[in-house]
Amino acid sequence: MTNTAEEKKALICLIANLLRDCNHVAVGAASPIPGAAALLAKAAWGKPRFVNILGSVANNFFTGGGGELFDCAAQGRIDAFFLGGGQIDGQANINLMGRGNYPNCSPRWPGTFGSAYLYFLIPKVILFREEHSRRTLVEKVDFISAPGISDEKTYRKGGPFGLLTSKAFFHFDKDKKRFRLESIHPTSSLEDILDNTGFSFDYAEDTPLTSPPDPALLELLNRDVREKVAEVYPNFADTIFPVTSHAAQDI
Amino acid sequence: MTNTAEEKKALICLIANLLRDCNHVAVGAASPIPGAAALLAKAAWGKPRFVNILGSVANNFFTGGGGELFDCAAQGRIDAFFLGGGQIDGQANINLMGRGNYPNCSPRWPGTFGSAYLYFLIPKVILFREEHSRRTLVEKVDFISAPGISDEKTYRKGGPFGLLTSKAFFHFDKDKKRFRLESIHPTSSLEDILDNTGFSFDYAEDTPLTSPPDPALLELLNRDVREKVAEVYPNFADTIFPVTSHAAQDI
Amino acid sequence: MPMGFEDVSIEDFAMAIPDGAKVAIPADYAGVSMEATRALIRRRVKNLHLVGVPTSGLQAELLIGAGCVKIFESSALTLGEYGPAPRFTKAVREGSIDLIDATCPAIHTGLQASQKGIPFMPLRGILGSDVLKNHPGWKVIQNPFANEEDPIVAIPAIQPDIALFHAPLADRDGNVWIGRKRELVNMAHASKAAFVTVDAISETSLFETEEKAAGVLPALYVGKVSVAPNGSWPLPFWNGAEVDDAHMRRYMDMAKSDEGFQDYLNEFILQETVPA
Amino acid sequence: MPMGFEDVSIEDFAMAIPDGAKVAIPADYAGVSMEATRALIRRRVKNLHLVGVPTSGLQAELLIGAGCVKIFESSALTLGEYGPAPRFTKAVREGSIDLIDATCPAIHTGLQASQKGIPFMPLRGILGSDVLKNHPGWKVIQNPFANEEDPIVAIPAIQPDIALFHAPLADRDGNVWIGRKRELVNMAHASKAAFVTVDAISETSLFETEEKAAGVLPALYVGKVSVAPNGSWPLPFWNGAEVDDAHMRRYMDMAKSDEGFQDYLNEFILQETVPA
Repeated sequence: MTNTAEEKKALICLIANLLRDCNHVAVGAASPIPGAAALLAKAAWGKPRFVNILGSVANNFFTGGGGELFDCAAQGRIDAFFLGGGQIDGQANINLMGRGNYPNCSPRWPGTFGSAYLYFLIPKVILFREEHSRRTLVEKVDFISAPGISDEKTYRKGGPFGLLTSKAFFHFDKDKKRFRLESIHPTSSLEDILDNTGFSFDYAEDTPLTSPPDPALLELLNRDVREKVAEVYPNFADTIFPVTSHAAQDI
Repeated sequence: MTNTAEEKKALICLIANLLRDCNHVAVGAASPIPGAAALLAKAAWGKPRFVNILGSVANNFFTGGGGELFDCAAQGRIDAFFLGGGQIDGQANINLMGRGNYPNCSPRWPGTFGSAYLYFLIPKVILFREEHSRRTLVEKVDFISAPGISDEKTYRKGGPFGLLTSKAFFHFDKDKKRFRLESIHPTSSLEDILDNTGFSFDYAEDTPLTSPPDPALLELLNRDVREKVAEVYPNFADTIFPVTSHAAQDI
Repeated sequence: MPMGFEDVSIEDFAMAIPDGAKVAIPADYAGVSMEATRALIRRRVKNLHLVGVPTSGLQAELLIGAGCVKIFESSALTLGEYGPAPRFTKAVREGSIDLIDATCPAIHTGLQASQKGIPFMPLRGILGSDVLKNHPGWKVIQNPFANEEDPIVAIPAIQPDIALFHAPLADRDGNVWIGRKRELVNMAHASKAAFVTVDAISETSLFETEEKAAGVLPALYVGKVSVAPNGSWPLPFWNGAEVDDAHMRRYMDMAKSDEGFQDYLNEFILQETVPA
Repeated sequence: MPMGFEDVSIEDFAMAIPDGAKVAIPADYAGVSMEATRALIRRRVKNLHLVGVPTSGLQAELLIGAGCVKIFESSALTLGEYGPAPRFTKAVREGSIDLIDATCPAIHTGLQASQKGIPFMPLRGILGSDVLKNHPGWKVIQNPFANEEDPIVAIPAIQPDIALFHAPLADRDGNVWIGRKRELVNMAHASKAAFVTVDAISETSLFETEEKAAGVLPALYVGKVSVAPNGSWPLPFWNGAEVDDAHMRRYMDMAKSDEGFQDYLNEFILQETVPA
């Protein structure tokens, strides 16, 4: 469990680094790792300047109703967002609808949410799916909730930046329309990744390991950002921050 | 001046009667006679149930910004509205833009406001223009801010109900696409109206006089509604309600 | 009550929502009227066309499970961290409800088109999604202002009969305070009438201050109001309760089987059991 | 100032509005920044494209009179009961400004299209109006959802560079309170940035209560804030001052002639005379 907590913190630090060039990052209320990363980046570098936790009351600054997120994305005012998927394929298509033949999917997942739209309009969409298996990372999704790529004539300002899993980080190459393995997390290996990825992707034999989190950043997360994370994602905070006498004092 | 005040009150009572079948009437902040009429009708009959004075803070219940009036009209939620015009012609076209050749009108009037839209969507649009002359009531307007009639294929849920001036009330006959003289105010005559109207219209030689206001309604206006009118249209209220010791006591 | 606006019992409120009605319901974060949902199930409403704005959760799950729904139109049905919605999952697998699967902004856009009284509104994105391929209403048109090929999706207006939600307050004129949950305003404007359960009645006008007025849905749009304190239970409410976690877990456990779901209905809805 | 948001002087504020900018300005009832208007005239801004949302009044009149405006796009320019706007009337007669005459809902709609990031939005009405005949941007299209002939006007998006207005409050994070003047929110969302003069700075966050939050324009949309107490003078303000009737009458009197208008500029604007 401690190990898992450390892994999650490493993911948070990795994502935080991806958000340094952003002004405004929106994250879902059910996305604690990206949310914690955005809060950490803001605390570390003042960038992103705006972090909006959707579905939250206290940490959501939208005042225009549920549609404001989508308008805001279309205005070019959201720089990064996170999408997941029950299935993700090698062309970065994502499926949030379900397995099997639509409409009688089995299992049926919740549905497409805003993905069919946001994927087109937010420049840096980070696909995030902890489970890295041939079940989730497939050759071709059963249902395209949102396509990873579009033809020339399609108005598209955004799209997939990369794919982060519990095993690795892939960069999406928009020209080649393929993922390229960027780095391998210390708990995994190239062989493990090849075994557990259902789509083909580019890689170098000497793909580097994912850099361990910068100690200063980790310290900032553990010290200053933990409370903010706990405010937004209390259950998640319990799992990654062991309760110490120091923390108890804070409460 | 007293006479004019009585005439204005008669117009208010006449309009109030036209609004009895309405649920929601919107009026401009600069339209005191229609506004007073709507307030009077609401006080007398509880209909219209909703009176919205645009541009006012205290007497405007819209909370969706300046666009709500137009959305509300398109939803079919506004039953009556008032439009004026620097020129009005026999097909109920109205001109709020200016005389002469657009764009270099001389004089230029303020502009079309929402007329080009509301005239199509509000069932009972009452044209109200106190000045009854060949200058204002013309054969053909120089500029059609909003057309009185439309062809079959045009989506149109509303349009002109009638035209009220300081001399008469005309009903607009949508089938004949012409005005018909409905009643003549006591201060005018058929000859006066024919002399001062620039467009041709249908009329009977024995067109009745406009009924004098119902004494009870007038009493209600003078007694109960005067304060409401004064709240919304203070300057106007001063001109039609002479300051009496009774009124002074109220203040 | 200057306008003669009276709040009604929850049973009368539910009776006024006819079988076959097209009912817009908000996402869990915006204030779900679970009290009205239970009353609808008790009155055995049939053939509802639910529009989840832009998603739904336990409300649609219960109505679907209880056989009240013919069409479910939304971008998702999610119970969040509690996992897959068992009755919805079963209904989809068996094809016992008609699905109109959309994407969140298209639901908002369809309602906005209705709100503006226009037949459709264009929307970016969506092209190449299987949601577009399967949607019965959307069309791809050419952007009339582009010189080059520029396909764009046209979303037809969605006009619900009723916008149904829970809010903190109504006043005696029938005005409702919705704070900054402006999707409720859009829903109400787009619908023929808003049906609102409220935690409480304000004896003073909600227009008394401009601060309060900024978050008001005017009475003009409001059809019925029923007082239902904590009416979003067991769901959370943005201006009040937390989610009833124990109850949600109990639901997930009971709703695994048809019998268990029937027991849930009997125990918590048909018996009119009220929250502790 | 947790976000490092600083209010600026009115002169710096005006300097940040470049020549040729497309500037959205509200109608008199929604909060006009007359203080910024005077600063713009002092800095001798040129070639503005004003968008009156949906109309304008003294603000456009002064800017037009002072030679700051190339294009005036709106549904009306009105000084209300004070009568015809003298400088506007003259400019129209002489053809010294370009007019884009619209109708109120079309201005709102064009801004909403920009707000939604779509190229256009359809709108009912307008067909047969000479406004349509003369508008350079609007097109009539066939409603793609109708089987019969159903022409409808397509209004292209209006994207201003700047939304300029006056509001009661900003906080230290750069959030602005606009109450229920939601056209200001639409203007700001539709524009690249909102430039706002405020009566005062709130030392507490405007998000502190949900009541206040309901009327907030978030800092994300706000470019610059300048503190200008009573900044709508001599116009009225929905959250404060009445119109300065004597001053308006004086303006009408002075602006009858070119010389009188120049005197007005000298006395009340170029000399930086402040309201009493």
